Amino acid sequence: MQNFSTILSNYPYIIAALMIVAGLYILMIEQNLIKKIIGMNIMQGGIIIFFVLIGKIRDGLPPVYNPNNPSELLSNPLPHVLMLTAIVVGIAVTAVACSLIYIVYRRYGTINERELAIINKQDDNDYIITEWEEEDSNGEK
Amino acid sequence: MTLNHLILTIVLLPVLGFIISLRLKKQPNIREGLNLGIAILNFLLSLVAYNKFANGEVAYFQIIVVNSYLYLGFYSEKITMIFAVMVNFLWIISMVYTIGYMRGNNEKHQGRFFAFYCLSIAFTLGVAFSSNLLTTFLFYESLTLATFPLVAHKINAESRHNVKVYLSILIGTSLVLFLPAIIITLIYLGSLDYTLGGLFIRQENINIYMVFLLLFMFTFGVAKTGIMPVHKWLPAAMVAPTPVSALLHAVAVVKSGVFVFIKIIIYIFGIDYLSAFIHMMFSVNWLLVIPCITIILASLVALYQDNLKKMLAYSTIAQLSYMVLGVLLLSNAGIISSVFNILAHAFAKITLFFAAGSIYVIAHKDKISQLSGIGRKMPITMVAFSIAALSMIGFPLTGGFIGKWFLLEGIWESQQSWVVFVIIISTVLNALYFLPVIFKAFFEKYPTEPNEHALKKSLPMDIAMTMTAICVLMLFILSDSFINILTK
Amino acid sequence: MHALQYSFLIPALVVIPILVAIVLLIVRKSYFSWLASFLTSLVVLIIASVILYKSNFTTITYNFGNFIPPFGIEYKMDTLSIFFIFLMAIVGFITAMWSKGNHITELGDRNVYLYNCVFLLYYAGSLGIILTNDLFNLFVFLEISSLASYILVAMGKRKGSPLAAFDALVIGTVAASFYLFGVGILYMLFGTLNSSDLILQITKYPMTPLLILAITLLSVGVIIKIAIFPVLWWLPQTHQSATSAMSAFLAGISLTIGVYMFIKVIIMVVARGVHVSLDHYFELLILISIITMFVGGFLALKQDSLKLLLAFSSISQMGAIMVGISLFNFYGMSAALYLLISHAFVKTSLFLCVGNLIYTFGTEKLSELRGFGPKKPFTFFAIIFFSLSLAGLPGTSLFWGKFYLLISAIQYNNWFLIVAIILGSLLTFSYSWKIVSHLWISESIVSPLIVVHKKTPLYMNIAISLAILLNIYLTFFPNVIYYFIEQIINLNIVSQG
Amino acid sequence: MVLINLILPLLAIAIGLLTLKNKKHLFLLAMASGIITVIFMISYTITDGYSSLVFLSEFIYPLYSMMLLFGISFMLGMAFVLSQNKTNYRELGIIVGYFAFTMGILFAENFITLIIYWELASVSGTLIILQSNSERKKYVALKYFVIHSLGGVMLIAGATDFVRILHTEDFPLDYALNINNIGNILILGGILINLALPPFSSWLVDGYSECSPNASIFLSIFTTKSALFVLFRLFHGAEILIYVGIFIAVYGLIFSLFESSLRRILAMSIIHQLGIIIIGVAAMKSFDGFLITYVAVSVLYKLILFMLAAILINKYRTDNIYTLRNSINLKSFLGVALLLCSFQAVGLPLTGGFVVKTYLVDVVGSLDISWLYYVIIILFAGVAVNIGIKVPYYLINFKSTSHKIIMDNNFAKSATIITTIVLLEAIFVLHGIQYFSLGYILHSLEVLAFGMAMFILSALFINKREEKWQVQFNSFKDSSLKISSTVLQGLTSEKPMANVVNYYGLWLNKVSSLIKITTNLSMRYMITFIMIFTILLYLALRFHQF
Repeated sequence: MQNFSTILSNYPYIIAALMIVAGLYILMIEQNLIKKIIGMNIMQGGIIIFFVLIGKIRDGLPPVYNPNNPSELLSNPLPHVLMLTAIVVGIAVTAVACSLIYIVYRRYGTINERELAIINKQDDNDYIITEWEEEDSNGEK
Repeated sequence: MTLNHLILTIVLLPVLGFIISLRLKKQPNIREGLNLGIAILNFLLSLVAYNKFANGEVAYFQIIVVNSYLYLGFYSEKITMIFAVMVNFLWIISMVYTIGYMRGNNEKHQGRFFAFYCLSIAFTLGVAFSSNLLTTFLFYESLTLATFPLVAHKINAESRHNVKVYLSILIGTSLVLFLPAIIITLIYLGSLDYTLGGLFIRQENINIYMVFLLLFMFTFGVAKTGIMPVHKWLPAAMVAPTPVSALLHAVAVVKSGVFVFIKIIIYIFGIDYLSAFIHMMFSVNWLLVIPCITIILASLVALYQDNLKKMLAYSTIAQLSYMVLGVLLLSNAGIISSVFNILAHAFAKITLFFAAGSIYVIAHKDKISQLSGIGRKMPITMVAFSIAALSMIGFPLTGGFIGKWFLLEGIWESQQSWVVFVIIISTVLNALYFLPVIFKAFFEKYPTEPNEHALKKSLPMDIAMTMTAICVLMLFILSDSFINILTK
Repeated sequence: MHALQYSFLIPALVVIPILVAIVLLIVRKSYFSWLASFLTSLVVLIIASVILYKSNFTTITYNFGNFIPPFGIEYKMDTLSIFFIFLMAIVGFITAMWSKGNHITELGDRNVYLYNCVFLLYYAGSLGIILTNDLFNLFVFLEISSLASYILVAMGKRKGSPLAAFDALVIGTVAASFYLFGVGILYMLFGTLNSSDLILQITKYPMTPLLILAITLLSVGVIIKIAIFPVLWWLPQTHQSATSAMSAFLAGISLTIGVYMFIKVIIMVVARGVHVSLDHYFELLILISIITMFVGGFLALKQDSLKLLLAFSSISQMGAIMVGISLFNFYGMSAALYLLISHAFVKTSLFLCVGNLIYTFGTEKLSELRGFGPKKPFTFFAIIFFSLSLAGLPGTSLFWGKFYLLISAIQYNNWFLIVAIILGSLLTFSYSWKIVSHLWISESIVSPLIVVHKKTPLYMNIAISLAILLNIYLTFFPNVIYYFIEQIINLNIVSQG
Repeated sequence: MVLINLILPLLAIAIGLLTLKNKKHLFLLAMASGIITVIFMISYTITDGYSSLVFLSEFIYPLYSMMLLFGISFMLGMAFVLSQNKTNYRELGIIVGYFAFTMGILFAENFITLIIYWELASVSGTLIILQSNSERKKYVALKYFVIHSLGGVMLIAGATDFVRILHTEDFPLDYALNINNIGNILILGGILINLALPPFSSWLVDGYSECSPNASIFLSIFTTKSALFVLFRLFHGAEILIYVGIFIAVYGLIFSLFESSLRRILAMSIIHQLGIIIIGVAAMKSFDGFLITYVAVSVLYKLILFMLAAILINKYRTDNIYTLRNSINLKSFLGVALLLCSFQAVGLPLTGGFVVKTYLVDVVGSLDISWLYYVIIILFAGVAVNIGIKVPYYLINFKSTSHKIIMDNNFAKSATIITTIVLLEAIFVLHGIQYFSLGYILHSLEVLAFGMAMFILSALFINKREEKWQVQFNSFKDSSLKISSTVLQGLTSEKPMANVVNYYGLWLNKVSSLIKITTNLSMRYMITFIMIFTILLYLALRFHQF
């Protein structure tokens, strides 16, 4: 019974781990590229929750410095700050991924991974695209 | 009729056969009948000589004497007696087979063939009974010359080339290596007689290189044992008609080579002297490497031969090296195994060649690839063939098994355990090149051509084959009697 | 005080390229963007040589905003990082110089400024990784450089390049999140992110399953970047679809950064910190890297397109380097570092020659490029020279690396390993000989080669000749580099025999 | 030197082969001669002359139970085969001879008898395989005979060394040899070849899947189990057998996951179980016989499975699991039999398998090697996967409509299967009681869990790609065989050096083309590889505490 109580006491870590595993599972199973990105975000969310959990010190006050009684117990602000940059990185990655998917859709016409593999296999995937110019001017093929 | 006279008559009777068959060129039936009679008589005489020798009588006499150590002489010795009995017994069977073969194949010059056939038997017996190196050398050389016309029987371009190869190797090695070796032994050791403990023990100041030189010259001089570099003559001799390759190149000629080699090792060098000599130098007995290489390479090459007789020739080379290996092990179990192997291999190989001959005569096939389904058409031939093949592999119920058993015991006795793996590999290789032939013969469909005429049966051939196959089986069951004689 | 004067140079290495990148975004001229990127790579080279000359093998640190290490981010420049900075500066300089001609053929002239801007971001990110001593900061720079590399790969001419970029992106982010998760656990256990401070904390801590989980996550995140056997499938596509200039830079830098991270995080922090022997862990790594050597080699043999062949060959070389590192003795580490530097130079120059071929003949397929010797003598000679040194002929730089690797394997006296290394180098010889035999010996069967651009621009040839000189220097004077490596190993990595 | 007991089985084979006019009488004659020889062997000890055939006369418990096992399974197999409507009497004649020879192996007291019966058994085995009508039978029979002759020769080599040292060929029933000189190692090698040591195990897999269904029932019992008994007698307690056993078991486990034909899976799982029993032999200090009950259990439920395979093959003319998909519906007699048999394999409580498995785990536990416990768990899970889960999962059609169990019309066939199951239960009743405790039940559930995990992993990855992978693997195997034979031919030809160079190129090309398929993996596999890689690293770090 002993380890059951420890599980009860730190359930948030379990949730964070579950989110990471869920993200990975979606990445593995999903064929649609957009759903892959969603999976990736869930995974990063899991890690961010894990980091935030580290900062919390039991019955510690929110980390605002109160000059008149400096000896208060404050929970640690550093993980929150780190997670700010991690969230920014997450957004940048999602942005780049979405633009990549858009280009893939325009070139192949589908974003289902299995169909993409079939198309890639059919035509010689070293097919060098030549129409650089008109792709940029009016934004679509 | 003392043992001396018996031995003399045994050696000379085939010469009588030679004269008769030359004279009676025209009447084939009488000639073959007489020859068969001589063969049977000779066998009976050798049996009598055998049990005379068994209960203690010893024979030693000289025919032509030059001086005290240069003479032609015969003597009786246990390996010789066994060898003589075997040769005579097989002579009868091959005589029966040759009659059937000649009739079936209606060959030309049958008179000449039979004459030289008996002459080579005479010379083989001469080699068997010779009491010193000089007589052995003389009979050994004349044996090669006697078999020359048999190999060149069918005069066509291919046989001419092969005969050239056959003669050049056999005569070349014996003149270049065997004769000088005899001369050196004469000068160095003073005598050529086969003495029990070997000649080297009495000499003290023999330098090592001389012993090595002699060893080298004898092993490669006696080319008839089919050691690797000088083995090319045996496949070349396959161009001869099958009875020749059956009796001579499977039994008489080749075995006499091995026989001579055994006598040289035992009675010239001496087992204990040689083993002491080898172990003084290095722990591994390097002499064994030559036969081991021959065994492995010959079986490998035999694996890829499509011509049936060529494959049998290469397997003979491999089996001969078993006997040479047995002797070079320098342990008494090894000697017993090599002598017993002579018997077992003789009977098995002669059956194989008989079968090959009958397939050639009756079904006109000599390629292994053409052999599919022949087992059903010629059951007796193929059953004999498979029994002999199993004996070559060393399958328990056949003579080969006992030979292999003693060979392994000899190996363990001489503490050269690395040779065991060579034997294991060669057995697997034997199985790999004999079994496909058997499986192809029995378990594949016979290609039925449109104008298929029933294959005619030839009684004498079948009798010969069944007798030798039964001997192969009997060798396993009665092996105790042979072993007891040898161990005495 | 003496050290302080130039300690501000360290962050300059990262800040200058980022600033120039922002300027390029505003000024959208293509020629100006190439000039700017070339000059920044020159400046970085100068700064690196100044630091190398001034520091002569002492470590220099720079604290951002004067926060003392456990709290503030600290940049540290010890002998190991100066070695990698110098390697990257040279490679960057050569590729930047060469990339001018490449823009015309492989990049629509509208994207040139975008290419150069992102190239500089990638360059800054990679330099940042090597400089920082703070694990989380390492994660941030890792993200910057890999994001930039995905964009550059997506800009390649192949139809499949965005898809390849997407695959690389997903795998890259998975690796980065594993790494971040590991750093999180370490922070939870020890409260510090600074690597030198972390070593002291780890020694006081027993080997609990949580610490094991952290180490595993860190090493997986890092090894995915090195593209070892089970996780190598994202790399070949990226090398094939990027423009030749970018794939040259990628080949030279991206895997080298992976190796640097491995050494920094695993060897210098964990292996020295943790007092329990990690030999089972390293034995597993040796086994996997041997498998990489063979899988990379065999796949390289089968490829027709030169870029894919070189990509797989760098994977198999990475296998060899990882064997050296995880052997964990003096010779092993020096062999790995030596192999690393010579492989980076040879691979980058080979990709530059491939870029030349694409520039003149428009194709990189071996079957179409048979026997092009007489048409382009200079590039032909360069390719033969580089593929021979890739093959590791005795005397060339790669040979010395393999030589030390063999010595360390003998010292480790594991016979299976020695045989594997010899077979591996035999395999390397086979696929580099494939390049030589295709381009030189066999006469051209396919339709005669159509020449797209007659004359290759001058600076392309200058860049390649510079690379040839570099390699010759490396082959004939290995002891200079060897001395450098000795300093590194004695100072940082306590070689456990 | 009386050779009666040799001549009679030979007579049986000869008659079986020639099959003169009336087949039924001839078969009965062969049957009678076979059984007479067996009785003759048991009751008669001939000790005279040099190469005499000597048989153990005194009854010892393991020998008795082994003979009992052989006798019963022979009777069951014969009853099943005779209950089929058309039987090939020539084949049955040879099988009788085969049974007689394997009994000879059991009873041999000295090496010469052992070797003679050993080779005769291999000859009769080849002849049985040659009776089948598959087109590869000639190649398989050749491989069978060659590998067995290799084993035989190694045995002879070892035996001669044994005889030379001890000056007697007899080896008393429980004479344990120790692996210090080459001779004993050769004997061990010869026996292991007959026990399907992996490099030489293809004879078992090909042999049992190419021979006719009826013959595969008998072959599966006798060859390996008789060799196993000899291993008991000579090498019980040898420490090296643990590693050999693990190697064989793991080989069997892995390759049986990839097989798609029913009989090949069964053959591979026979190899797998041989490995486990060999580990048991290594753990068995004294020559007690309980390990033979494990052999009995595995023989009996294999018997049912091979009978099942025979029924299916006769009915559907195909051996492939995927084409035979849910060919037996759950409610039918066969379905129930198969399920019961798979429970035995998994070793659920209340079955014979459970008893024997726990006994074996105890015996192996007594060796107090810490990591061996985990290895045994995984190996037993392997057994559970192959027979317990994979075969019923594919063959049984669980959504069968009929609500009551339909008895098979051919009474003899179902009677044999019922008797085997009753026998299996009998073993549980006789020995099971003392093992029926909570700990052991939990342990068997743990094995089942491992088995399920292993099956899902293999099903996830293997069954879809498996056709292509197997085709690729076979083509690679065949081509490498062809290449090796051309290499040998080239080397023994005139210009060997020129051949060596282009063989290297050929081989390199072949290997890299095999790997070529995996240049661009889809994302799913990349992520799964990463997961596996992390688990491996974690284990590597965790492992050092062992």
